[in-house]
Amino acid sequence: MFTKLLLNHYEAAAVILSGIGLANLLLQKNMIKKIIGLNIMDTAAYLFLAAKGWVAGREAPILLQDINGEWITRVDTYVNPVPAGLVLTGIVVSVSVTAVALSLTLKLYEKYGTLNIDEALLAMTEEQKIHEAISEHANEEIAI
Amino acid sequence: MNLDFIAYNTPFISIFLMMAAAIITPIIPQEKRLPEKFSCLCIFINIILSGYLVYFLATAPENIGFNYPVGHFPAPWGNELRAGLLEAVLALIFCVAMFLSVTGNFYDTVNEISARRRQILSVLINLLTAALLALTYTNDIFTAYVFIEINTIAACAIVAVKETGGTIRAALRYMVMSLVGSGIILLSICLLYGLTGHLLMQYMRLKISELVKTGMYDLPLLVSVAFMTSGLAVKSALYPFCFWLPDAHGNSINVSSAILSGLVLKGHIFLIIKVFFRVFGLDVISALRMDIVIFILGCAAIIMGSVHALKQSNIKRLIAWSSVAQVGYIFLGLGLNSEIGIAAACLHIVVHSLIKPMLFTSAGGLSNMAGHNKNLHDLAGTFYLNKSAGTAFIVGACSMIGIPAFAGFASKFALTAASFESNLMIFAVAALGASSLLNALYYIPAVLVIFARGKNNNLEKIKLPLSFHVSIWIFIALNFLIGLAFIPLLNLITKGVSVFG
Amino acid sequence: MLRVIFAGIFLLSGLFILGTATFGIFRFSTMLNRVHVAAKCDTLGVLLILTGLIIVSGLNIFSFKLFMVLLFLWLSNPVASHLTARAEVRTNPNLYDTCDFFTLEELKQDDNN
Amino acid sequence: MNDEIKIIWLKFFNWVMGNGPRPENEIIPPELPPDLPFTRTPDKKHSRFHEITISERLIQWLSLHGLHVFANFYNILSIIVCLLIIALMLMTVADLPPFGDFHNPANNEVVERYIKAGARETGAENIVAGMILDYRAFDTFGESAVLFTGAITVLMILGTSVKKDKSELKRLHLKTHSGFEDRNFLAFAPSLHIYRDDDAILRGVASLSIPVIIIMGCVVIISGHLTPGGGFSGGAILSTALILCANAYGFIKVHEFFSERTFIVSSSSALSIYALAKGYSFLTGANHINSGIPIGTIGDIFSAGLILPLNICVGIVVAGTLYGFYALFSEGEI
Repeated sequence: MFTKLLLNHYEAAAVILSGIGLANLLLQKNMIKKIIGLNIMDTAAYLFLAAKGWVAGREAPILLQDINGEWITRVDTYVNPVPAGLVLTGIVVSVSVTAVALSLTLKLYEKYGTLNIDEALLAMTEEQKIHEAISEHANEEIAI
Repeated sequence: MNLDFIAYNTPFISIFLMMAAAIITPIIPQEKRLPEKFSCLCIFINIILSGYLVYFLATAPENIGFNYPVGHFPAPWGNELRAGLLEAVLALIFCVAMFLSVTGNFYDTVNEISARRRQILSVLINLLTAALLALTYTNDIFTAYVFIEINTIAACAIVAVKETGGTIRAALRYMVMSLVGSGIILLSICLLYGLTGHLLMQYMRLKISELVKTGMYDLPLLVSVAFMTSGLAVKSALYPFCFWLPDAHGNSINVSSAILSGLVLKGHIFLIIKVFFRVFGLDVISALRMDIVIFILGCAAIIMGSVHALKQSNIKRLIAWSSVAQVGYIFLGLGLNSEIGIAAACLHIVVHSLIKPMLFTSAGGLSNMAGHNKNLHDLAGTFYLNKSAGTAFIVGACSMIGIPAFAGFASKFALTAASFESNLMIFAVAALGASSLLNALYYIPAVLVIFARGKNNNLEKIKLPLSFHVSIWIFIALNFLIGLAFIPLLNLITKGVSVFG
Repeated sequence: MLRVIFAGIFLLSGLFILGTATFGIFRFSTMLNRVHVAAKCDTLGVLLILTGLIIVSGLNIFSFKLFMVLLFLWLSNPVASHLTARAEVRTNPNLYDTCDFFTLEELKQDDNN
Repeated sequence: MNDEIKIIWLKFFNWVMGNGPRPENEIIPPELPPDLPFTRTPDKKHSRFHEITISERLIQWLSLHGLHVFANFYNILSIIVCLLIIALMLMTVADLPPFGDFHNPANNEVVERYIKAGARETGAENIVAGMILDYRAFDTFGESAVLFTGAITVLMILGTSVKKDKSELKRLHLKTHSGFEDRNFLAFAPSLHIYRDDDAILRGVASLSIPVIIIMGCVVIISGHLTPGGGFSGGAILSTALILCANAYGFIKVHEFFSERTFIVSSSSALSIYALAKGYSFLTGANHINSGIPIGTIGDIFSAGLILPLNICVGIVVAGTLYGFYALFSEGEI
């Protein structure tokens, strides 16, 4: 197994990276660090895909010309172009997802002054209690 | 198979129409609520198109469905959509439920959010519809990933559309959970691409069945199917991963709750069905023992969702927890791992995506009478103030409990019938029975509360617009239609499932 | 051969300087010290490494591109460090605990004296 | 039980030592509220002879340490889960087809067709551009829609909210950064324009580099079908020019030519053109009609059919969106 892992070292690195991202996501309390963890996970997936696309001894998939100016379209010249396309798509997806998550985090910070989602919950329940107390008070006044 | 132009192009046109509508909506002027009307119009056109497709496929002599190449290049090279009877029925139901929940909560959004946000909300609703239709029709797993992401972002956005601390926190939690799910799905897609070299479902399946025959790559296949399932299960709120759901669905405005509970979850669940059926094949799934895991989780979801719902005092959170239980039913049907079980699960998808928006809409109507108060005991006596919402709530509750002649009975009946053919019959029937009892335990008090006269006699009747009443009554009519005549629908779905693979 | 040796010397010294910079970034405690280290050593290290690469490749379009990269980095790197330091000075409330601070007027007074 | 023994022991001790009958350390019971009715017996918990049961001890202990214990437990559990997942994935990876081998299942007839016939069928010298904008264009259309969704969501969350005044923000900031001095009071409001405008170094460099960046971005977009690059990367480069401009000359300067209205109109219209062009191509392709779009000769700027206009549309959208993200995050408005 170890020799096979050495052979697939790019994929192994990607897998370990994604595990690190997941651990970050589970252990960090700060939302921004959590989002960084998510990005590490995504990036690991792209590394995995890029490693899947590489073929030993071949060129990047942009057409080359031979000496006579003819386009070379032999299969054994270029690496697999599909993962490159998928990674491109994935990067754009991850950019927009990160932006949305960060904007929500910013709003949370503006509301509660904290980046920790549990502290925000505490602040929220306190706020609710105060609100309820005020409304109860108002009800009593009406009853009187 | 002979196809006419409209039926053949319906899958693409319906997705494309919603995407184009979403792109154009930001530059439509905001006066007279034009953006919302425009998006309603587009969804209505989609209803007509999908209805025509269902009619066409149901009456065609050999209804095996068709593949639709998107672009100039045929299957293994380009993207592809697939439309069969099952996809067409689900697309029709999704469009109908979307249309009714948007029109039914038309009045509510005006009170809750600003005009600028309403415009963006209609963009997001268009995008959600497009993503749902794409998830329903797609035949390419990477396209599915892209549209899952659209679905996720738009769903989080419509949670956060009303700006309070609670909604933002709920949206953030939902976002993080969904993003974990997407990351896992992406890893699984990478693994599958590495093993098969294809992204289109039928080619993947050919390759995977070859791999299973040779016995190579057993562990990678197991890991990829487990990752795919758990990623989609996080997004569709299967029991242990469902704790984001009540916050997200309970805090947001009515239209968001209705759409999220009724439709967004279903898109992801249908994708799981698609992956099981079209990418792996049911025999591979049962060889990898995924079905039993899903069955157990489904049973747990049914029981635990109901138990959590018992503790709630907020009516929207109660309905949200009941969604968790209902998702459990669908996974139970899926875990039976037979065509008839999956047909029953699909029937439950149909039933639930009609009932849940109805319940949320009616709950919104009732709480509107009690001064936007969503606490259960504050709703006392609201039935007399808003009779159509009250009726809809009772119908929905009866349906959830599974009383005959209501729609919920149809799917429970089908699930029970399907479980008789499986060796897991005892567990399935026990879970179904227990959950019916629990459903009754938390829905009947809620129904009794809205009848209770007394405490809230000083409430004033608020007149709700016609659109609310019309859509509520259409919901009720559809509910009875399915409940009384579910055999043809079940036949249609069974036919669809038999040609799905 | 001579070219390879020259290039090797340049590359190695560039790597040494970058390594020192990395060490310094971790070693120094305050933000301004770190910015100082990063800015100076990045500029010099990049210069040495790119010069080494230009020597390896000889005079062609590729070395011209490398030269452009060098130009761009020299333009942007100091500005980036400047802005980072500036942001630090403006936003850190505890800055006065760790370093001496002169305003422009005080400096002028010093010159006059 | 403990208290009882202690009290008896103290009494005995005091009696032996001759200190009088009442021990000093006797636990005095808390005074009962005077208005309690006669019938109600005092709560057992407040009695001085009350023995703390194990369950009460557990509850007390949990209320003191429970959160901490739960956090520790959660951390350990999540580390174990992560390690297990990594181990499982490493085993999976060891089973996968070897890295870089051309016999891998991924290198199949699909890739063969993309490489062999890609240039002939799409006209693009860059095989990846031909693949994502012609063979698998539906994915890329979805991807642009994801970007659009993200942009519109961020615009909704940050751009259309009820504005809090800056003093509120300052209060929050002060709460988190206590010990702040008055001397650089204005400085920590990073969203004030005052300090952005006076930086001569940044302005000088910006005036030098912005034209170069814009030219570079346009080249990357326009030659997307010939060289690595394309709409997304070129748009990102263009957006850096906008961001640099906003930083050096202030957001108000950028706002003169790029307002929220411009942003929405430009991205909506660019995406509509994209959608129309691609929709035409998809429909004709699915119905087996010749679309009539010329492919041109490989290697020219004006070649590869729809790829060049699509790249330009995507470039406009990406440039606007990324600048929009930056402006919304730092200013709360475009």
